[in-house]
Amino acid sequence: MSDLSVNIGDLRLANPILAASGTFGYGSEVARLYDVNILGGIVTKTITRAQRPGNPPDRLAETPSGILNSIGLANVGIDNFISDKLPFLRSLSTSVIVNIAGESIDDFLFLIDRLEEHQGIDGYELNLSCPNVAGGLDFGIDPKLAGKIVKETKKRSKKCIIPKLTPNITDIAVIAKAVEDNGADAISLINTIVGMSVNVSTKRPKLGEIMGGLSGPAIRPVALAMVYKARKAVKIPLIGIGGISSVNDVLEFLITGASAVQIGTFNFVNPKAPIEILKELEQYLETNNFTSVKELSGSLITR
Amino acid sequence: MSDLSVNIGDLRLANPILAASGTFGYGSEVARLYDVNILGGIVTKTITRAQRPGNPPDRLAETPSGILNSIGLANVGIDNFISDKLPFLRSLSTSVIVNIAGESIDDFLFLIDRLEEHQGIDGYELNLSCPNVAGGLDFGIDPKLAGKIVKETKKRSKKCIIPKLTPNITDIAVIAKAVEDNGADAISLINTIVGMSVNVSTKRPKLGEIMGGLSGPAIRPVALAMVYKARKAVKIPLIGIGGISSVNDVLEFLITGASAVQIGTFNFVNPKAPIEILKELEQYLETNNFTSVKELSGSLITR
Amino acid sequence: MNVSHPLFQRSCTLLKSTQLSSKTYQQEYVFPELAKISKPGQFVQIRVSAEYSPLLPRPFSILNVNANQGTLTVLFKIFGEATEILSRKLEGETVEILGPLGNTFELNRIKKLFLVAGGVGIPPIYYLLQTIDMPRYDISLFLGAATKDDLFLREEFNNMDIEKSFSTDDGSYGTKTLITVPLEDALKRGFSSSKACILSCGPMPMLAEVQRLAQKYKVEAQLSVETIMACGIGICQGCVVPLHGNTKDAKKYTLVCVDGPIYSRDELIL
Amino acid sequence: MNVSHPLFQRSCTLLKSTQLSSKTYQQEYVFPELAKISKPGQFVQIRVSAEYSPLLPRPFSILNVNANQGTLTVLFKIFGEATEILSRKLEGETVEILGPLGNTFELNRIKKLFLVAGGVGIPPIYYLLQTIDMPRYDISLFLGAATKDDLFLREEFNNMDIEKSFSTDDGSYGTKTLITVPLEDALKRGFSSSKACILSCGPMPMLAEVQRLAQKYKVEAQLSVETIMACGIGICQGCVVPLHGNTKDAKKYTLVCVDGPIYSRDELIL
Ligand SMILES: Cc1cc2nc3c(=O)[nH]c(=O)nc-3n(C[C@H](O)[C@H](O)[C@H](O)COP(=O)(O)OP(=O)(O)OC[C@H]3O[C@@H](n4cnc5c(N)ncnc54)[C@H](O)[C@@H]3O)c2cc1C
Ligand SMILES: Cc1cc2nc3c(=O)[nH]c(=O)nc-3n(C[C@H](O)[C@H](O)[C@H](O)COP(=O)(O)OP(=O)(O)OC[C@H]3O[C@@H](n4cnc5c(N)ncnc54)[C@H](O)[C@@H]3O)c2cc1C
Ligand SMILES: Cc1cc2nc3c(=O)[nH]c(=O)nc-3n(C[C@H](O)[C@H](O)[C@H](O)COP(=O)(O)O)c2cc1C
Ligand SMILES: Cc1cc2nc3c(=O)[nH]c(=O)nc-3n(C[C@H](O)[C@H](O)[C@H](O)COP(=O)(O)O)c2cc1C
Ligand code: FES
Ligand code: FES
Repeated sequence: MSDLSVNIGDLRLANPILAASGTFGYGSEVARLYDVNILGGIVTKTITRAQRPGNPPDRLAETPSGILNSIGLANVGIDNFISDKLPFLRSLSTSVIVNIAGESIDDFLFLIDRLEEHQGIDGYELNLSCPNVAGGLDFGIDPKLAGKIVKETKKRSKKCIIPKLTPNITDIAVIAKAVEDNGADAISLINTIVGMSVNVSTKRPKLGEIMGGLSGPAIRPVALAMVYKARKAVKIPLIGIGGISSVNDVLEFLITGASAVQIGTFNFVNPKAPIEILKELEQYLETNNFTSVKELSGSLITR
Repeated sequence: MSDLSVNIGDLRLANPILAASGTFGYGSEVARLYDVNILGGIVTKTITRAQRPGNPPDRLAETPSGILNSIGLANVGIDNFISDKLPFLRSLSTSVIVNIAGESIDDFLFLIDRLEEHQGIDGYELNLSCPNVAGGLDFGIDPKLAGKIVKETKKRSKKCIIPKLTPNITDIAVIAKAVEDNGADAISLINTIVGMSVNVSTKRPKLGEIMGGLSGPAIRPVALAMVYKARKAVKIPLIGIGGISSVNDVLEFLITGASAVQIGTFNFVNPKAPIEILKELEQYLETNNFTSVKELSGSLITR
Repeated sequence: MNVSHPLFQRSCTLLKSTQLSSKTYQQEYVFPELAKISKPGQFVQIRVSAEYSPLLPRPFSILNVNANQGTLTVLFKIFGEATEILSRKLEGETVEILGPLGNTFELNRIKKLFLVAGGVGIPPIYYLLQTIDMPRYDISLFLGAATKDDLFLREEFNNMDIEKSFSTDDGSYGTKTLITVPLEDALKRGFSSSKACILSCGPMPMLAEVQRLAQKYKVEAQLSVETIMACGIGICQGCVVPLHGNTKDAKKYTLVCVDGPIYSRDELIL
Repeated sequence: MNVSHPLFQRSCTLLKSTQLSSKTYQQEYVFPELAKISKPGQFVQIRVSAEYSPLLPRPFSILNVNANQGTLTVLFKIFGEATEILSRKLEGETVEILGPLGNTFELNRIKKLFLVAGGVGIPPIYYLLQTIDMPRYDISLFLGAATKDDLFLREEFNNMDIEKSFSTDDGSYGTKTLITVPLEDALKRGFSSSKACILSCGPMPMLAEVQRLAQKYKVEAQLSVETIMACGIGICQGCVVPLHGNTKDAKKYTLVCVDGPIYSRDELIL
């Protein structure tokens, strides 16, 4: 049997297949269908300081090989998360990464402090695609701010700190470098790409919020290019996200330089996709005589 | 019959359906299949100062609902264009927009000056996605440079100057504003999105150049969102480009605020797509009692 | 949401596909696990193709199950790509189905049923009628649709020994009126408020009117709504409808796929 | 590129689909305009589906045409998604076909033909043999493939009154060797250089070896290559192969879809 484990900073994941934030609820929902401990890890829905009802409907629209969403970080808030959702997550043997977001650095620190009081959390993913209310723009597009959030959160926790980057940016390498320089243990990329769709018969946007985030196979080439660029810019582990639907897609990301991957939209298409893909990955490693999945990571031949 | 004509600055197009740069050659190729005068206009392959052989193969890869290309602005160069390609284009009654690119502002001006010596050109599309060799980055991501190119080219020609923007940018509104402020007659958007794909069995990138440009239906929601954002930022006409495959897609762009559209990748899928779509657009306007296609432009209802 | 509620996903063979009208199909699939436990009002998610287009599975109400034969039946109308592909499936082909999803109607203490269904809202009402002991209830059925073709299963309903009223927008079958008109007539005639309930399923405007009438005539109601869904199991937060009782700082929403699709009279802002 | 060369695109009905082996199909389509004018070596672009996946049409060599009946025949092997979908088309279904595309073989002044084909490179050679007056030429045919199943049309070739040599990588038919080995044996035996020509079509490594042998034995050659294509008509610049005679500042490429697919011996860097 090939070794499937991978290291993300000090965190050892049993395997490189994780469930992406916002596409796996709080873990318990999919536990009705299969044993989620099979996964390398679960990233929770983004948790914010206050409970958020999210955006008005419609929140979803299908596009060619993708979907648009404007969920608006609907979540139970930190208090309910700790009381209602964390107990189940804590009971799991798989790694649990809590994704957090805020409108200020203070929000991030508040959330980390609250979560640090509790057991059962293996790392934090920082959702930097949330708009910084003061500056008006995403944290994830300002290297100074992104770096600062990482630096400050690192001071509050010894656990893995994993900023998650937005693709809606001119040069992903700049942000990747900024978060690495400030102590990030790894980088997750990418979040959704800004998109829009119009219902021609009503002349209205299909999403209540007009614009939303594009995800699914359509964005896979974009995500892969960003992993490639980030791989050249930084040394810390990368977690590849974007349109993964099959073992072939996972291999594309690993070969390009990701240490692990997250499956997002495909959980909606086929909720068992992550465990089916994991089985195929195991078979691939066996058939191709890999001792460890780590050997694949960054094995891209460019000349 | 509804009026199909649209105005792009001083240029009156017979209808809003154009063929996009790099996906229609120099017009003569498709003329073998249908009368290209039916189109609202033809945008030529990007022309550069020197002939360019383009990038090493493979230059194409299919992705979900899209294609990646790394053609590398392969083109005959300005001299051959004028001697071999322009005569045919000049013979057409449809509008001819010559797309140009350079590695310096000087290149753009040189090209405009050469082309101004000749008849049969109705406007210029400035491909700002070409890397500026000195600065190393695309012209299209630097509002100052983009503005300057527009300002200088406007001085050399009375014809329509239409910068074409890249989507690989944090905020399209900033560039849109910069080119409007400097006198652009209209804006074309979007060019391709940076993407990549890996052949898992060879562990090599599918494109010889590693990364390439993603186009086709997969990027349509991204293009539409950029048209929406640009529409809010500027008053000049917009030409929508990205993944258009049907009359419904054309209507999405027009409703969102484009005055005209360009069809790119779909010329490869179905070379007759532009004229089939145009016919359907005519029918749509008739059925829905529009006197002019201009009424549709920007008719989006957002509340 | 009850996490322990059993849920199954499997590849299901199409046993029988029947075209009911130009755009309507009834299909019976093998799904024994589901057939044993599903309840009226619940739905399934069907992934019609292994390709990326359509990418998402689509929700369909359960029309009926046969627990002995282990089958599930759905009824659908061709709207767009997914339903078009589904309609072309041949007997013996398989599709991925996830279910049972959502909640069910509550008939505790109810004696008088006003069943109001429109268009693709007809299946859950049909399923309900298959599972209850009809003679124990006083049932008035109101079926509406745009046209005769969309009045699915009208023969089956006609054969039932209950009070019924049909209406179509174009008058091609039953009365040419909105179904809520005969409903209001019936409500005017009176009923025992404590034991009556309207169960309704159909397009949003119809449900909004049913809600208004139920409030006006002070009768309980259970309304089954449809929204655009991605996951069907509460993980995407996409399928929301606004709830009444909003606080001043933020609207509240409910997830139709797990907390619905059936809501009591006053819960939703329709 | 000859702009006046006629070109047609239309929806073509599948008349006859024959499975030749587990992965190989031969299909005859109605395409009268093409059947009248196409030439050996030319190809068509077939769009196998109206969906976005696969998005691009795929190139297939013309295997044969019947000008009287107005039909076009292609032969293909299932490689991936597009060829898989094509193989499942039923007689009576239609696909969009664009053609004829590309150039043709030039037989002026040639008397002695070495025909060398491998795998999916066999169709153009077959088409050529259907169109020429075979007795007027001295023909040696070399057919190679990975395995017997991929030695398409071997019966048809066997029935031709020409010299032939078959080989497979696994020895399941003919000699177990690369096809270029018997070719070299034949070239060694001698020929009239001014009147001989190798016509070859097949995978790149085979063509590279044929090029090497043709140069070594000083015989003319026409090599038909395959590349990834998008448009097939010269508008995307995607289908390039590098040309010999590069200047020092830049490589030069040729567009296989319009300038090829057939090139003379020394033109390409293979
Ligand atoms: C709980 C529930 C039960 C349903 N039961 C039935 C049923 O028994 N029979 C039946 O014919 N239809 C039923 N529907 C509606 C059915 O899901 C849609 O008709 C179907 O999704 C349309 O898919 P399409 O690709 O054919 O059309 P599309 O082209 O996708 O869309 C056509 C219409 O359906 C809507 N729609 C698209 N995707 C979804 C989605 N994922 N969920 C809901 N609506 C969507 C669109 O907004 C549009 O108005 C039900 C929907 C829900 C939510
Ligand atoms: C001029 C020419 C003539 C051809 N003639 C024949 C023929 O007569 N019979 C036959 O079976 N095959 C022929 N081919 C090859 C055929 O086009 C490919 O097998 C087909 O495109 C594979 O498509 P797919 O979706 O099934 O496989 P994919 O999964 O797309 O790819 C399988 C393989 O085909 C290659 N390929 C993919 N797309 C293209 C494309 N657009 N153009 C070329 N190669 C591609 C890929 O690189 C890969 O190696 C020809 C190719 C060319 C260029
Ligand atoms: C419905 C939906 C909700 C999402 N919610 C979140 C979220 O709360 N926090 C976050 O960091 N990313 C969120 N994402 C982004 C995904 O985690 C992922 O980065 C993105 O969808 C790309 O991956 P995919 O193509 O596999 O879906 C969400 C995506 C979708 C589709
Ligand atoms: C093969 C190919 C070549 C292209 N070449 C050019 C070019 O030379 N200049 C340019 O401005 N855009 C070029 N483009 C971009 C298109 O004009 C268009 O902006 C983009 O493809 C998005 O539209 P689409 O999705 O309809 O293809 C090219 C696109 C493709 C696919
Ligand atoms: S459909 Fe995903 S939460 Fe309801
Ligand atoms: S395939 Fe487009 S130029 Fe050859």
